[in-house]
Amino acid sequence: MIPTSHYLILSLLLFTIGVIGVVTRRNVVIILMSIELILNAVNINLVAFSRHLGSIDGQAFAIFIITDAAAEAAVGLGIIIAYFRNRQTLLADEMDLLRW
Amino acid sequence: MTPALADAYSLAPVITACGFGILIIVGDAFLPRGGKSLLARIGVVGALASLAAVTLASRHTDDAYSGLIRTDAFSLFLESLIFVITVLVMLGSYDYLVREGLPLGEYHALLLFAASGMAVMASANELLTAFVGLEISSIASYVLAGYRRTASKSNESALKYFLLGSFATAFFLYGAAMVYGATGTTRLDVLREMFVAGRAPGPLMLLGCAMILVGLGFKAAVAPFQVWTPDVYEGAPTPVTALFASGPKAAAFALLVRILVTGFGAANATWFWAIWVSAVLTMFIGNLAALTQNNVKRMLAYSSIAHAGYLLVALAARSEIGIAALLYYLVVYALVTLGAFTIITHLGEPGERRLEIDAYAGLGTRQPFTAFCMTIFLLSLLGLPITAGFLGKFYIFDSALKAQLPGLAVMLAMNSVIGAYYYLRLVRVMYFTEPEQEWTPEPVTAGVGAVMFLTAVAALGFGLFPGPLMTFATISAQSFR
Amino acid sequence: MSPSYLSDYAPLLIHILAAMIVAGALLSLSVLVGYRRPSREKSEAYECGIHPTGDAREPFSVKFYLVAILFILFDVEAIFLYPWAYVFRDLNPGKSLAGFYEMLLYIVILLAGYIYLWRKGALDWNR
Amino acid sequence: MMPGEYFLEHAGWIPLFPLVSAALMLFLGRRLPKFAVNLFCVGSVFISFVFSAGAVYQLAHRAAEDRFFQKILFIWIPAGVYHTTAGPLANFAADWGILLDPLSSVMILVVTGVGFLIHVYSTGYMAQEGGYYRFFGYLNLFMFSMLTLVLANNLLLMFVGWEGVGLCSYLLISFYFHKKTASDAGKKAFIVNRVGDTGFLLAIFLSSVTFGTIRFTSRGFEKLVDATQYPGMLDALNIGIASGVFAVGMPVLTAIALLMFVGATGKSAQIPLYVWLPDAMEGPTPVSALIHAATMVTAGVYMVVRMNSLFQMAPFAMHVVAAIGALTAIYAASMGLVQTDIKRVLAYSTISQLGYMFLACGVGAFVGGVFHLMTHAFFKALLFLGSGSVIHALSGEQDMRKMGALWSKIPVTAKTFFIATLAIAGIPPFAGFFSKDEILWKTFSGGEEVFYKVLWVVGVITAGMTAFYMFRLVNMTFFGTSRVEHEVEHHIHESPPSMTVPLIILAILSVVGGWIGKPASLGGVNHFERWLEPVIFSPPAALAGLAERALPAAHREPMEYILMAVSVLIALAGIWLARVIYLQREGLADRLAEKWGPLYTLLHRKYYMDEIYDALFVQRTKDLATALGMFDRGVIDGVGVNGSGALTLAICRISMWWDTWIVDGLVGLTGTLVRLGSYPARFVQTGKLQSYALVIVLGVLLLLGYFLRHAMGMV
Repeated sequence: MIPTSHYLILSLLLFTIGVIGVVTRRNVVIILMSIELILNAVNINLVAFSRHLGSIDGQAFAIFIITDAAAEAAVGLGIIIAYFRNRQTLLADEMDLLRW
Repeated sequence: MTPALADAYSLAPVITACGFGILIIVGDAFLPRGGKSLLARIGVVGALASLAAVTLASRHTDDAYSGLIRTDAFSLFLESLIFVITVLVMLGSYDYLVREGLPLGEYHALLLFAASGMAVMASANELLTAFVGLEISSIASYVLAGYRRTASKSNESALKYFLLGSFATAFFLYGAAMVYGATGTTRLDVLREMFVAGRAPGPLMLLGCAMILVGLGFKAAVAPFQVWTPDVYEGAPTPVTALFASGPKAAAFALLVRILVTGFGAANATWFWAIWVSAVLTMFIGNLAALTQNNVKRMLAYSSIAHAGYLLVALAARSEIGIAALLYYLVVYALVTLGAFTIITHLGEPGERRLEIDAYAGLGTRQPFTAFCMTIFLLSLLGLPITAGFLGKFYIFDSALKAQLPGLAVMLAMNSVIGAYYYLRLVRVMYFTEPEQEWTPEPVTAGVGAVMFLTAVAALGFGLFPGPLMTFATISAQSFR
Repeated sequence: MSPSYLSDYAPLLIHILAAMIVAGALLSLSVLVGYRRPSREKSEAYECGIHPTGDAREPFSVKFYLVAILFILFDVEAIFLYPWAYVFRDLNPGKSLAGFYEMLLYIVILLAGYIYLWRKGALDWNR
Repeated sequence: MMPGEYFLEHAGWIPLFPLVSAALMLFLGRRLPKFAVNLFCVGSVFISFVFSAGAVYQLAHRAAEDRFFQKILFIWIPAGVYHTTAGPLANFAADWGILLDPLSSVMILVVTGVGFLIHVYSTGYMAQEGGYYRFFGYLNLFMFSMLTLVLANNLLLMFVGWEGVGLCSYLLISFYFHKKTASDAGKKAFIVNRVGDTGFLLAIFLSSVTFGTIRFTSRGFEKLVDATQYPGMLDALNIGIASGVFAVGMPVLTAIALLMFVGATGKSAQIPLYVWLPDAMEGPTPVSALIHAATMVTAGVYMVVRMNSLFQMAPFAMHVVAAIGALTAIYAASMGLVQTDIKRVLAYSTISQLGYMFLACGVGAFVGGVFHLMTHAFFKALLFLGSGSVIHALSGEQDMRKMGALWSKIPVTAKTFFIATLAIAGIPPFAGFFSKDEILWKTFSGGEEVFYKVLWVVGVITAGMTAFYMFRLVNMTFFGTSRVEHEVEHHIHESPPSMTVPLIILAILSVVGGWIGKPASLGGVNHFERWLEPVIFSPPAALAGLAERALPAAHREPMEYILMAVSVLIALAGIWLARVIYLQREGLADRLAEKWGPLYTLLHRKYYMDEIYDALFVQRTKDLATALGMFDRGVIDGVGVNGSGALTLAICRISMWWDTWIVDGLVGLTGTLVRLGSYPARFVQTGKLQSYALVIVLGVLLLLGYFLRHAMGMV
């Protein structure tokens, strides 16, 4: 049986990759994907804890997160498309109409 | 009363709001193009009905849904505030939507959904429920921020809000998962029981608490997670900004209080300094940045950051009077800010052209009522006596002093001095400067006028007769005993 | 590895065998009976309407995204049906159907969203 | 309640008349004819005066120890029971209530009486100005606030009045708002005052936690009311002294007293917050007379006297008050010596006289302070109104170098002005003599230490300087040769009766006003001292070290006469010097100015204080704000954009990921870190999504680090 700590380390790695992705990638779609990666890290955590503690709550939590991720992706892509139509770019660093 | 019905009672405001939201969505699908204004009316009725449903919820003040939801004076207080805000935002935005040619149906449905999410946040007694509420309100907010689909600024605002918002939510979730792993529960009252017996919270639990603070701090726009605020507030359609500055902030603070006091009460020595530092940073950043701002909308966005700092001071007091002061200030601040943003909406003109401070020159003679209301709002934000803002600051100040936090109290006072500069600047421009170009503001319509009048009355009324509101706030604060 | 352990999988094995037989029979039947007029399009691998070769990063219509997202949304919402089915009996103690009606309400809410999409023309490919 | 106390019963109405009238003016004023404005505004103040006089008369008919009347109109802020770290605190509340006692009696009579005269005067003075109704609306609003301030029965309500008068002062100073100097002066006054207000506010909060109440006293309620239900700070102090909780010189008491004094320095223009008052002269002259001479600026003195119990418990604070008072007195007087703007001379004179009042309070002569407050209100209001009349006659000229020989041309103004000048110079038997002499005597006899003798010397020198600059003003304005510009000369005219009658009444008061405080040594009975006696706190006998100040009468008489003679002689010397320099020896003034060039310039430029304040505070705050913007545009855009350009050229083969990291990440990171250290505000708002994400991540790391450290400490 795989020890819980392995899952947690995997989750932490995914989480870190996600955070680095958000901070460094220029394309907003990829930033969005990085955020989804973090959410999946959370899911792994929850399911691992759920198994470790022998309680089902964590899995229920994970299901809600999956749904939420889908909803976020839907809304996010909608917003990104609207943005692209006006600005013809998807690069995060060209987004600076609003500042100071 | 069957258990299921009792549960439904305690969520009555949320159910009502969602029901009306769905009704609007379906109605929008079938109504002809010319008949959409009916939807706006349904929206207002829905928000009022949800407000009325708060009284239904008050009949069942207890845990509901096996402890996921908790209805108590605190949640009722915030639900009332949230739906009052919703009604006012709806009243203030009809003319704007017509002027900008934006669809009415989705807007009102989204407002109701957002409000129901905030209401869930106000009564959540468990981290998953809190998360669901947070996301319902957030996702609706993302869409609302980008509601002017053809305006680049609005797109950018929505995109920034969306990406950073879901980023912050992810931290919240990671924290919740850690807390779950550390304790095996996500229920706040169970957490509290668990640590009553003198068990010290372990590192995993504390790290979870820190991560949760990130998510909530983002929503509440406190330093260092306030970075998104000015951009998003500036770019979003002004009535939506009015909502952002009042509703979600109230809900976020509600959740912050509930989670920190109930769930992590045992760790208060730990989070206290985080809140302390954040309060100081938030106040100073907000006020200093507002000093040189020429865009009124953005200036008030910075100002809203500063006010979040004041609210944190009340939270740092960690006492019942602190929470009561926080609630009182929340009401006053939310209504006053709402009023101010409504005036900005009203004066914005098509395409939101009129946002610079110079555009307000001569308002005092051209539309005295509007200028008068704006002055009241600004003076209340500044905290001049007789206005409600003064008493709000007074209560917070008082709670900070009584909690032996003279440092925070002094910094609060310093910040209200800094605030005087930019609030009065706008007052001065309105009354004492002549505009470079002649202009006539659009006449005040019934909806906008009603919002201005009601919020101005609140700003003065709560200042002169704070008794009832303060009593309600004090009772609400006792929910955490 | 007791025999009983393997015997648990016996129905599965039978199922697989039956499926293979039916599929094989149908395929060979079509080879034996059907007409054949091969063309270039027909002989290529079937990829849901996308050219199977060439640059993968070729832009395609944003409508695909829309439909894909709608699909994901409704698909993911169905996830709640699984845990619901798992605890169905506990949700309906005695003769009451409370759990059933709750899920019904959930489906109705999804339906409202579907109606909205449909009336707004989100499903209309030619728009 | 005794029968026939109608006016006392309705003392709560006194502030309301001006309020109603103010509301009428501000909402409907534009449509009202001028005579209606006069009727309402002047009438309402007159009714207030009648009610005040009636109430004080009825109060005076009570026995000396019963001269308190307190009434709670409604509970304003009920706070109920508070649980704090300090333990539960029962029934803390701030009410909207009035307290009429001998001290507030004096104040309301001065405020409504002098206020009424100035209102009458304004109908003449402002007759030709635009915004007539607005002016009177603000003026009435001011009267309301000032009366609320002096009648308040608790600190918070007093603070409401305190802020209210500040607001009205701001509005009235910038009344000529199209003039930039005027609106700047208004802003300056408001902001400087806010600094003081912060101190006052802190004092209020500190009092509330220390005493558990912010009501002044529990005395004066109707017999039916259970006074123990409404504890006052005085009661708390007495109980605390009896039980040994409070002792003389306790740090918390000193802190409260000092913070209150900070508030007082703002409102009453003392060092270091005096800078707004001279600029406040940009307002119309009646405003200067009412607000910046007779009433509002004395609010600080009133507050200190009102809190005299607290100050007496904090000897160190008393010393500070006395020292600041004396310093301000001589400092402001020295600047008054060389000013050429007639109103500015009077402004510095006001600051100087306010310093006298604080000096009195600081040496424990609270009665003397209030006495001087009253007489000063008479003669200084008269001086301002007189100067207004002069300015009016000269079609707006304020420069004394363009005046002269006006004595016979505007006789009423000149004569009344001369009387006021004698009064302020301290020549017997004018009002100023008695009050000033009392202060000087009390200062000298305040204690055996050198401190008090030094204060006395400063006071006497100031008296001489006062006499000098006032007679310099009179000589330059009314005597000598005319330097009036030619086209103005033809239009010189005496003011209308609406202006001269108030001058005459004030002149009479400036003469006889001091007689009610005639000291025993001059064969009088000091009615004023007797009247105010009940409000002056006498510490319980247990507190040694405070009571010994009162020397037996027999010893002090010879000394008192000598000191009296000295101060009169000094005043006469000042007058003589002014006469020599400005009347008899033509050109001597200029020669002196030349000879003492640097000193003259220093005084003339007001010790460069405005410049120093500007450089120290105003510019720095502005710099901070602009620097944030500059830094963003300059350094971040400069280094960020150009630097990244250069880097990209140099290492163009490195992947896009790296590039982004350098441009937005690393530069952003270092930039962010630098700015984090330097500028706390707009710096992060680069508009770049990922710098925001970076800030959030940094915040997360900080938070995690902190929590982890804590967690490790706990485990």
